[in-house]
Amino acid sequence: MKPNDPDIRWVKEPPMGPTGKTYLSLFLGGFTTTLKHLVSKKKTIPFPDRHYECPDPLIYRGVHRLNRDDQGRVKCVACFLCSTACPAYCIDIVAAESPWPDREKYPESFTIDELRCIYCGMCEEACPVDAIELTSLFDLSGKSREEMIFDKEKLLAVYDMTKDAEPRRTAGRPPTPPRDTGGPS
Amino acid sequence: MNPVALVHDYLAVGALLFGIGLIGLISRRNLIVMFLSVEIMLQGVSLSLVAWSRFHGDEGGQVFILFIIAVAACEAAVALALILMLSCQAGNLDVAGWRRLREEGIEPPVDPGPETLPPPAPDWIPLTPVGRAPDVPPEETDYRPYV
Amino acid sequence: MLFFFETLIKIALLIAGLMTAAAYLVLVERWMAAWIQDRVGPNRVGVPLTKIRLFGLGQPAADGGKFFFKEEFTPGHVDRALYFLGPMIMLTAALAVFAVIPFGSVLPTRFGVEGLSEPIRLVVAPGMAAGLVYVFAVNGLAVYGALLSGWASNNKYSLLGGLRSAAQLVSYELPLGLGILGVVLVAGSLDLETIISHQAQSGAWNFMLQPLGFVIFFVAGFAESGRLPFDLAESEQELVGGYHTEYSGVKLLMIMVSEYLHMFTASFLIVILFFGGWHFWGLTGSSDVVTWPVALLRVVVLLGKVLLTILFFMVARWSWPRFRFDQLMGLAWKVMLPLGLLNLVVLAVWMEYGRAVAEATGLSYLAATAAVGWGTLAVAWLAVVWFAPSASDNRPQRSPVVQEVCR
Amino acid sequence: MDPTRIMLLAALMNGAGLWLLLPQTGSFPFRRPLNRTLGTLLGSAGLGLMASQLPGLGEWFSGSVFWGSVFWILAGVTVVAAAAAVVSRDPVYSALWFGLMLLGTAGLFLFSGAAFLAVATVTVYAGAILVTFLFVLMLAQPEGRAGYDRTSTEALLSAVTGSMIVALLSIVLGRVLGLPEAIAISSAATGGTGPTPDVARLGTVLFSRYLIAVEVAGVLLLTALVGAAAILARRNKCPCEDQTTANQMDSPTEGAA
Amino acid sequence: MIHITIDNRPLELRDDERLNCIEAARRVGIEIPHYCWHPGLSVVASCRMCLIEYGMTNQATGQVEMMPKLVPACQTPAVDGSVVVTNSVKVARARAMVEEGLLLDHPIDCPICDKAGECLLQDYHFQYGQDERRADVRPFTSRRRDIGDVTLFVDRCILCSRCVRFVREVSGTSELYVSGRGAHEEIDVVEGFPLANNLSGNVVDLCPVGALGDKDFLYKQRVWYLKRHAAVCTGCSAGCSIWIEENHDRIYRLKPRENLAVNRWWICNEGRYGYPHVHNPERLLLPRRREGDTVTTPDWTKLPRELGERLRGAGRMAAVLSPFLTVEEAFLLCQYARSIDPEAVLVLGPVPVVGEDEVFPGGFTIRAEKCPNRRGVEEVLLASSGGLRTLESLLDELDRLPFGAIWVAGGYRQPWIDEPTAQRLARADVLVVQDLFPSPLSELATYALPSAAFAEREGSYVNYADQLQTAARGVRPPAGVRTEGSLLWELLSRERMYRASSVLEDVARAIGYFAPAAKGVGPTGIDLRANLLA
Repeated sequence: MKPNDPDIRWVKEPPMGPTGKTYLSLFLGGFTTTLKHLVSKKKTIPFPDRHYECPDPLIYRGVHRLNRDDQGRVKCVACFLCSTACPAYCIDIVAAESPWPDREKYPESFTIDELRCIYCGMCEEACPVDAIELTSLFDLSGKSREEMIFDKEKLLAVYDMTKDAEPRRTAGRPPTPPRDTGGPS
Repeated sequence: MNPVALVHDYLAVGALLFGIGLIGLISRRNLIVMFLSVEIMLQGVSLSLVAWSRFHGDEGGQVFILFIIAVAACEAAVALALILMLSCQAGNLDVAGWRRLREEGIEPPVDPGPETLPPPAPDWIPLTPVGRAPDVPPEETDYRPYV
Repeated sequence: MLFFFETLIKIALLIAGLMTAAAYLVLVERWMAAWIQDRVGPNRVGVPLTKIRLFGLGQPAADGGKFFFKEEFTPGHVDRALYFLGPMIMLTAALAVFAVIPFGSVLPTRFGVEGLSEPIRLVVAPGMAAGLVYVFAVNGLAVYGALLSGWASNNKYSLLGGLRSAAQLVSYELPLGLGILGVVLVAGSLDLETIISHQAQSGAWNFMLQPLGFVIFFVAGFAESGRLPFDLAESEQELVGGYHTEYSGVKLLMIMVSEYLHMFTASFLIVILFFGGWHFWGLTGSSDVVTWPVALLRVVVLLGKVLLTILFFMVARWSWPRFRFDQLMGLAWKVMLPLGLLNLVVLAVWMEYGRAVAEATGLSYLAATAAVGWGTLAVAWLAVVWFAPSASDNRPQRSPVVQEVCR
Repeated sequence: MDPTRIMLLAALMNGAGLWLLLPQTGSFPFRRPLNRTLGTLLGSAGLGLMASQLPGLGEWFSGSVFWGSVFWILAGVTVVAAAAAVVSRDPVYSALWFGLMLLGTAGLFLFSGAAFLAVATVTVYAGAILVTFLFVLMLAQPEGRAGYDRTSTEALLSAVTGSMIVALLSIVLGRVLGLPEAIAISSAATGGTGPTPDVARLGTVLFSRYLIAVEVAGVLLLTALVGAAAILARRNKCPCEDQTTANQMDSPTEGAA
Repeated sequence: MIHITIDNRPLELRDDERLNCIEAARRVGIEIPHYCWHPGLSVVASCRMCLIEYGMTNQATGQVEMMPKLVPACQTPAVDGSVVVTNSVKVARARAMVEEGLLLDHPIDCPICDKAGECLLQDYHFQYGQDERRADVRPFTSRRRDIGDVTLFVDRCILCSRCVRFVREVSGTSELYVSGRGAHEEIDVVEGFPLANNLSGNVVDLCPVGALGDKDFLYKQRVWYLKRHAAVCTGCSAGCSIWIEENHDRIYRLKPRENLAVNRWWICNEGRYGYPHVHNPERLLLPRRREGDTVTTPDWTKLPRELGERLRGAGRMAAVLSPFLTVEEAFLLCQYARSIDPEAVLVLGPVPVVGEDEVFPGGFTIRAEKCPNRRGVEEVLLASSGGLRTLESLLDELDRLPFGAIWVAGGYRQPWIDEPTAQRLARADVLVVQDLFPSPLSELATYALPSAAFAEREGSYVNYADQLQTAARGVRPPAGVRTEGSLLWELLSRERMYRASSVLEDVARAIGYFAPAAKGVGPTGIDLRANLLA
């Protein structure tokens, strides 16, 4: 961008008047704001005693889960779009031909390194079949690094744990039509 | 303490400071260290003045020291400005770099000069243990560490 | 010998008190910070191994323990001698200042000891004629701590942090001194005890008589103690942590305690020089001969005032944004230095001709002095407003008219 | 032995010690650790010898041990710090030793009753002058040791000159202060107690008897200030500064306007 | 001289050049999208993606007369006076309509389609297609049909018929045909005659969409993860140009690289699926030293010195150069052998020959000689020892008088030596064997050194027709394996890193046959015969 670009609109801040230049109102304004907050109600939640209730779990970005489809199988089609979108390179997928007649491809293994993850939600955005989602579980902890590398079973278990509290984002979408195995139509 | 003894001791300390400062002024080559040496000499003189002031029971000596401090402050200001100028032009604080400022017909000072010195040994900063590179022979780096 | 023991006891009391106060004021500061940010603050640490939380009063012990038991890491690239010397100089200088700062007035009794015929004066080095200059000298030494730890760390961020800090401290010593000079002129002494008793006897605290000097000293005191909005040395949110980037463990503790002690020093000086020290109207009296209750009351009043000042320091931290470094320097050299000189000149003239003028106008001398002082402040403030470079108002705009003007 | 000769010897030893300690080219006259050890030994021996010849040491043993030891500690710190400041290779260390020497001198001032001078010295020298020098040093040579800090010019000659002057002064001092007139003067004066440590009295004298001198000093300070500013104002001509950067910095705002 | 104007840009062609408008436009840097046209196949102009506005300059008047309708660029020859417009609104609309028509019933299953990322339908849709879909049908079936060597996803097909033309024109096997008519057209094979020929893999490359899936690559890896390296196939002496496509040092597929001088656009299945041996776990992965019955693993850092000392102390030396070596490695090995023993015997290793050359109607030939560099090694041997000797002659000589040291460079993909031969060679005091896989010889060797597979080394190969081509390194060798080149480089105590290109310059300076390579080798290689004729 050049400074003399005609498309740039230069905005000038309004000059400060003599009363403003005494800085008294600014000075007192800052002070009163501080004092107001000093005596106002505190918003801290004492964590282990009381838990945070996520007002909208759909927009919270916590631990991942792998959704199941209607028949309880993993919904993921192993398209690698989440691992491609992942800025932290924390998703590792091994794809294989699916054992089910209505699907072509499925993840033989699906691993997320939760320690490496930055919880940006890009995987969720990228997923074409809404198979990976971020839940509102935030108090993730473990005793070892290995424990924090979630494999497919663990991610599906997260889904089983949270599916009642947090429905799938696209619960309303019709299931994919069964695969046409006949000859030329 | 005996006043004469006391003033004697003070004067001796002052004389020592003066001598040390003189040696430093003559022999050191760093402009700032030379300046510090001058200040050491001034402090020696100040000590003598305090001693005499006490010996005579008169504030004159102390007042004189106040003036010395004032002069030192002026000196510091001007000298620092000059040193900054000079070091900015020469790129270092070496006084030997300014030997051309002598009068006509006077021999240049005999000086070993920095150029005759062996180059100083590189003062490598030791790495902290976590930052040390693994000890891999160079030809090994061509190969991946796993199959 | 008695004198010797008396001084030793005073020193021990003072250091113990200061260290405890520093520890607990850290807790108070954390509480204040939390409350201002609508949080609760540390409220967990109480009695160890029990569920008793005591509102978090055990936090200082835990903090201190953490500092002591943390790994004290010395980077391999530092200049070892100076790296160790830096924090020591800082802590020593910060503590040494308190030699001349009174923490009360006098204790009347002789404790049944024959040698203690004179009342005990509550200051480590009583009767130090050059008390205020001593404060300055020792404060000047504190600069070395920052400079040395920055340089010895052998790290460009630390070095620049040290230089930043040193430049700020050196610059603000001038307005600090100019703010004091007015008080010294009025009291006629550099001794802090004398200055307090002078205010107590006249009944008018100095901030009423010379508000300009007070403002200058107050601002410079903030800057000298390196607190927000003058914490350019650290600027923990924006710059790498300043000269103590490379420090950890006890050495870091020393640096931080000495920064806290600087705040105490500044608060004590503000209270003693401008808020009448231990004096409070109708409570503490003003004579040098006191009874036990009055003596204790004086200590309480002085410490209470100091505590209030410290609380103001803490609130100020969250109230105003930080200066830019050029603004900081400009404030010291272009605003406060001339104003300090103006204050000094006005006071000097007033000291010479004030009584005559007061008599001529029929006002009481104190009232006339106060009037002159506040007038000077008003004039100085207006001058600053007049000469200040045009600034722009970057507060959020509410009026649509202004929006239009913007375009 | 004759005290004069002892003084001479002590001064020579001091000079030799300093000469050994001064930064030298290569391994001259010996290898560096040996130089250091020998220099330290010689210098401290010289100092001890000199102290033994001063009348104060005897007084110390006879009189008040506490105050005497305070003086000797202060004097020792001062002299050793001064020597270290002169011989340090690293100029930053040099400046710091100089700072320690200042503290020692201030202590000596305080010891002789000049409290205001002591704090003034610390304030002005240590608080202002030395800090600015450290600024320059730290910014000019962040990596420390330059070649010119590792050599000295005419170290031997300067050491001889310095020690000769010290010897001369000490010997003359001993002679002069031993004269009966000196005793007489001292007893005629305040008896060695000196001026009372009163800042007010010093101020009164300063602004009455020496008013003109104070004014002159003030003018001198102002001149120095202006001079320093004038010298540094031309710094833009310095080749190491890139003048074009300043202009380039301004141009976008002009375009904006 | 033919003068053409394309989008107001002038272009001049030689009189003997016969280009269509797509190729002509490519000369000036304009890409005309196309599905059905392929330079190696006949023109059918069925996809209509390459429609352009076309006109002729009337030679008499100098006026440009445009054709009223759009014409397919692939079928329109660029003759003198042609005027081509590819950037008009009309052309853009035509492309968008074609794109929309193709996408009407193309399944949008890109996430699981292996072609996604290199799919022309995807790319053209983003470049030339419409922003929104106007049809209300959402195709979502992806019928799959096994048609032999490859998998057919029937609904993804856009009927460009490239594959059908390929099996008719290049491989000549004609398994594929288009069944049905109109909207019901599909690619199919006749019942009982699946697609099975040695070039069948090429139809996967030819397919512009994901309709034909490679069974070997299916669902293994997404194509955008793959990194490609220009290399040379070492399956036979044809020396086809290939791309090695790998990710994280694992080869996922090999693809043909266009090289009109060698393989045009094709490679055979043998070469295409000939990479798994690179990742075979049975490979020799560590150097081994055998002394008597004890086997130890020497340290690579100390091995070169030790080898040098042992070989120098052994006496007469012989070296067997396998035709799998690159030119540079063969040259360095000859130099090294000569530096140990100036009278060293240098022989060519066995040249594997399997069956007969397989020639396809389209001209593509799979050579029977299953090694990449017989010609190159022969020329190096000729230049270094004056004559060409085979392993048999060495064995004969070995029976008569013993050798102190024998260096055998292997690198064969198949078992290549039998037990008795190995026993005869092992009579030498020091036997150094470099090989890919364990063999009777490496079991007997004093030093068995692992060698690098073709994708792991850089260097140049000379094919049967004296075409010299260079190959870049595709993947790093496994830990414990050193390429022959870098080992020999260190044995010769040369400085810095081993770089094949600089060694090739030395070779070109030293050996006349290779002289044309001195000025550098382009991506299609250099014909060394030109030098011999001159």
